[in-house]
Amino acid sequence: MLFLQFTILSFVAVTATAVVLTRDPAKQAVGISFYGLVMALMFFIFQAPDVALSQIVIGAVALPLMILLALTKIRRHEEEEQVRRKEKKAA
Amino acid sequence: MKRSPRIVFFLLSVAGFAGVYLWGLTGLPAVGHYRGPYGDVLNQVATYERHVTDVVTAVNFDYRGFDTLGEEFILFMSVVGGTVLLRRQREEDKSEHRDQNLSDKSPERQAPEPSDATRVLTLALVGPLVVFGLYIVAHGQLTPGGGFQGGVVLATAPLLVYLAGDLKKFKQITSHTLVEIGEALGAFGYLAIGLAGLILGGAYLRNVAALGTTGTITSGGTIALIDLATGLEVAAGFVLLLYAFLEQTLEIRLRGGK
Amino acid sequence: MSALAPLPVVIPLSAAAILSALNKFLSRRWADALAILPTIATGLICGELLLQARTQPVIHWFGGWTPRAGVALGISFVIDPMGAGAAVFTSLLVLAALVFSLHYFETVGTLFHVLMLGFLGAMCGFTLTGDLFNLFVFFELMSASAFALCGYKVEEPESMQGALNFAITNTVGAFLVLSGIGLLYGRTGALNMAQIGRTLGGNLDGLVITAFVFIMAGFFIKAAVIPFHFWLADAHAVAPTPVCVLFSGIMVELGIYAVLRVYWTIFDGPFAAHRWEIRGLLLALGSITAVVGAVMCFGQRHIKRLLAFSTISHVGLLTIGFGLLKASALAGVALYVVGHGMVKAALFLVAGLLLHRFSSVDELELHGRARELRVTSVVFFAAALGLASMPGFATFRGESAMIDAAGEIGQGWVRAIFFFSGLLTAAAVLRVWGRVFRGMGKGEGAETAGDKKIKEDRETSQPSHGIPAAMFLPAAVLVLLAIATGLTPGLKRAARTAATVMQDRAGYQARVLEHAWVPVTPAEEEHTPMGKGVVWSLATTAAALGLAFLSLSRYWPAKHALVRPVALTVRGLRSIHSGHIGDYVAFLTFGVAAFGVVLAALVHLH
Amino acid sequence: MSFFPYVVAVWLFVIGLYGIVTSRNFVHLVICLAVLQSSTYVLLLSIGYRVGGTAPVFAGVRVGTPAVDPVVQALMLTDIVVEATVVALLLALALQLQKHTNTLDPDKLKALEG
Repeated sequence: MLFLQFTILSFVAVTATAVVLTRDPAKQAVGISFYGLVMALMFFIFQAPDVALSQIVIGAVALPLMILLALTKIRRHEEEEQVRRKEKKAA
Repeated sequence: MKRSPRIVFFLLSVAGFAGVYLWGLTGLPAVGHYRGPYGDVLNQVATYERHVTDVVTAVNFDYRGFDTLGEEFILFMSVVGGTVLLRRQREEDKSEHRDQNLSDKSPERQAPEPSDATRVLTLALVGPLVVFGLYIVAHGQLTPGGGFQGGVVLATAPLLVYLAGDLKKFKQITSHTLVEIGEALGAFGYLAIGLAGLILGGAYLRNVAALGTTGTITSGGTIALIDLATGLEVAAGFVLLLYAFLEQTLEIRLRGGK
Repeated sequence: MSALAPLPVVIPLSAAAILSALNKFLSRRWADALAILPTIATGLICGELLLQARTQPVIHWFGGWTPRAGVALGISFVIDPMGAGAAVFTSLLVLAALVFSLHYFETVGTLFHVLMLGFLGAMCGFTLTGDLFNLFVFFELMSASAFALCGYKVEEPESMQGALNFAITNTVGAFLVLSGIGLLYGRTGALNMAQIGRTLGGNLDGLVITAFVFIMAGFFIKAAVIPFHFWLADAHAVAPTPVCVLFSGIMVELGIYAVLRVYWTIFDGPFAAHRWEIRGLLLALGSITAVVGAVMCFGQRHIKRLLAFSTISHVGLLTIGFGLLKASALAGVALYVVGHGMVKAALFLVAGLLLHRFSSVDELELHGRARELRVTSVVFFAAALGLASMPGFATFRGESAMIDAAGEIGQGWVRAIFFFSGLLTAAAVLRVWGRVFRGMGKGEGAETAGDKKIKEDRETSQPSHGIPAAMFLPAAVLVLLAIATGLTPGLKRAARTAATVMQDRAGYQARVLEHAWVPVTPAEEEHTPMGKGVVWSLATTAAALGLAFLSLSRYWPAKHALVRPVALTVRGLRSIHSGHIGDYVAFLTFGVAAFGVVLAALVHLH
Repeated sequence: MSFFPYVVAVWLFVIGLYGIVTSRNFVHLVICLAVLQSSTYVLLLSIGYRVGGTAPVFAGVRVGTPAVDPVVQALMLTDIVVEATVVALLLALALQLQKHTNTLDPDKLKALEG
């Protein structure tokens, strides 16, 4: 048990660092989803099943979803902007 | 500040910050040696006093139920805030009009058509998901879970419909006005249950319902009721929140500059 | 147990839920009514609670879970005169903001009202609660509504950036507070403030110091004390006017309120032997904040941003008042908050009027354009005098109480800080008055103020030539109220009683944990000679007027060799306010670290 | 083991702050803020933990069995909701910012200087 706790905590720290150091938000969204799962596992190991359940539905599903949706919108807007710029150049 | 001086300044500061924080933490009991008394007292009395088996739910919806009321409204205000911040603006409304002439099938408006297998599979998952969500909501006072967790699960069900590519159905089941009313009803329900306690019992959120038999689905008195109200609020709230983001990606298309 | 106690939170939140459900079906007028009536009701109930609390603080245990053997099982509202007074004042300002916005935002339905009501409920809960985690919850509820309100004008990119800066710094602050709460909970196993205070007793160690630093820093971010203040000017510059009224008038001050509440219920015990260090730190922080805020204020030309920096300066004065750690100074803080909140709200409302009428809040652009607004001009001028703490305003009473308290403990030098802050902030506002309402000085193209210009769009749907009464009245009434509270006899005494109750830790604990009846002893009548204070205050006002006129005249030495160092300093200060979130968070980290290290060193040396 | 979880909590706070300060993209920054918040989860979780304690759910377990603290778990539930809502609001703000300025890089925004 002790070993398990130690491992999961180290894993949390490493995953968090990786998420922060990933500079591409699209990859980060996947990272934060995975991080959410790791956190949920940690809650479970530390006898907090209620929190683990919340963390799974929020941290691993709802949050990454919102981030992905926002990113989709942002990317689309960027593409449009580029098209517009090209059109302007052409004209 | 320029980038590199900022980072140097920050690194120096954060070293001090970490030092102060670690110094403070040395004053805590070693991990694994929680000393109480708050949690221990509640672990002892909650089951007898409130006929629930999940003490966390009892803390959430009764002993510290007022916190959770505040928490519900944090969600509520964020949903309102998200709707306000992502609202359509004037120029977008205009482009929307123009867009309506285009068919829904125009490639830029829709994600690639999902295959039939994906569609069937995702739609088949909706049913179990809803049942699962309701189960989690209803058993909040007995086992881990409750209105909050179940509510989020329920909120993801309409998303599956969307993923299956059924945009029309998705819009039908997420009638904006109805979901909004549902959310408000859930939030108001919580407040009203509290008021019932104030009027009938003299203290806000005091239990005024029959406690029932410990271990059954109707046990817990107001806890079960608040649980349901929370489930409604959270499910509707997250649908609205996700919908606000979805709407941004789906429909609002800036066509300025032409 | 009073059945009224939960209502200041329940009424606004219920109204918010109902309004949001009926969002699509209500006409605008009904929505206004459904927002304004609950606000009035909330104010009245808070007033009744204030009356009840004068003899004995009102305590309400949610769920009926009264403490057992000194262990609090549930959450309590502990309503003492100070908290109830803050809640009354909050309702008043929200009412003013709602009346002002009757002509606002014609297009967006009722969601603005929903957010305002949520904000009101959150602030009331924040002032009344006796539970540390509950305080955090209402802090977050306040933030959630405030972030959305701040970014309300989504068409303006500045607005989004300002709201982002505000939201990010304040969220980091919230996590600092939560970490501090965690530390205290790990030590005491309690979340009720009375119980935490009792369990901690007088023990001081690293954990208590760290928890103190985290919680203080977190709330100082909300209160915009330097170096945590950066978000405030950005947020004020971009938020809609009615929201600015609430931000400057009460939300920022609630940061100070929280610090006071937590200090006097929890940390006063452990730090009892180290008051000297706490005092030194707080006086230093407050003085820096007051001076820098005042200097920055004088250098602005965007009127809302100018008023925002003035708020920072005045928060510095409030921090000084807190740092004196005396009941009479605390009473001064309360009076000053009321007076300042009213005149500052009035100033923001007039700025909103200018925006409504002339589509600009830029001092130079507006040069001479508001000449025909005679009555508005009088209101603005009077509010500016209130900002200078002229005798007759509540600000004067608050200021003189704080300065007298400082003199009693040999810290008379703080008078200089008060003078400086009052001088520069009032002069800046009077300069705006002279330029905009009287057409003095030069207009666009002049180089007197900074070269900064933030575009701001109109907030109302159509330009109008008259000024609607609903937009003008709140400002006028608030200024009159600031004078009325400045002249009402007995108010100072009531404030001192409230301050004594707030500082009485043993009484607080007995009332909350043992349900003991500890009657409030009213403060004695006090006869302090007013002469010196009045003279000083009149001198400040006169000097502010002089400085304002000088800055508008052609004798203003903008390029003289002697002022070059001053100009350089100001430019340095301005360059720190970069609008860059990375800078802000770096300074925030620095602030927490420095606060912690310095306090730890001082405590150890002593 | 007795101190390690606390160190992890400090690390998460520090790395989150680092991400925020050095961020070149507001979406990235928001995610870093979420990481920073997880520091408070780890702190609260380790404060309420008890070696050998069961979860505070007494279905099939006798009342009186040593259990971990239910209060911190309730606090964490609140905390998680706060996380979700704050992230939602910040993302909405960032989205609108990008719409008008075509950038999400704090280094490229100059509107609020001075």
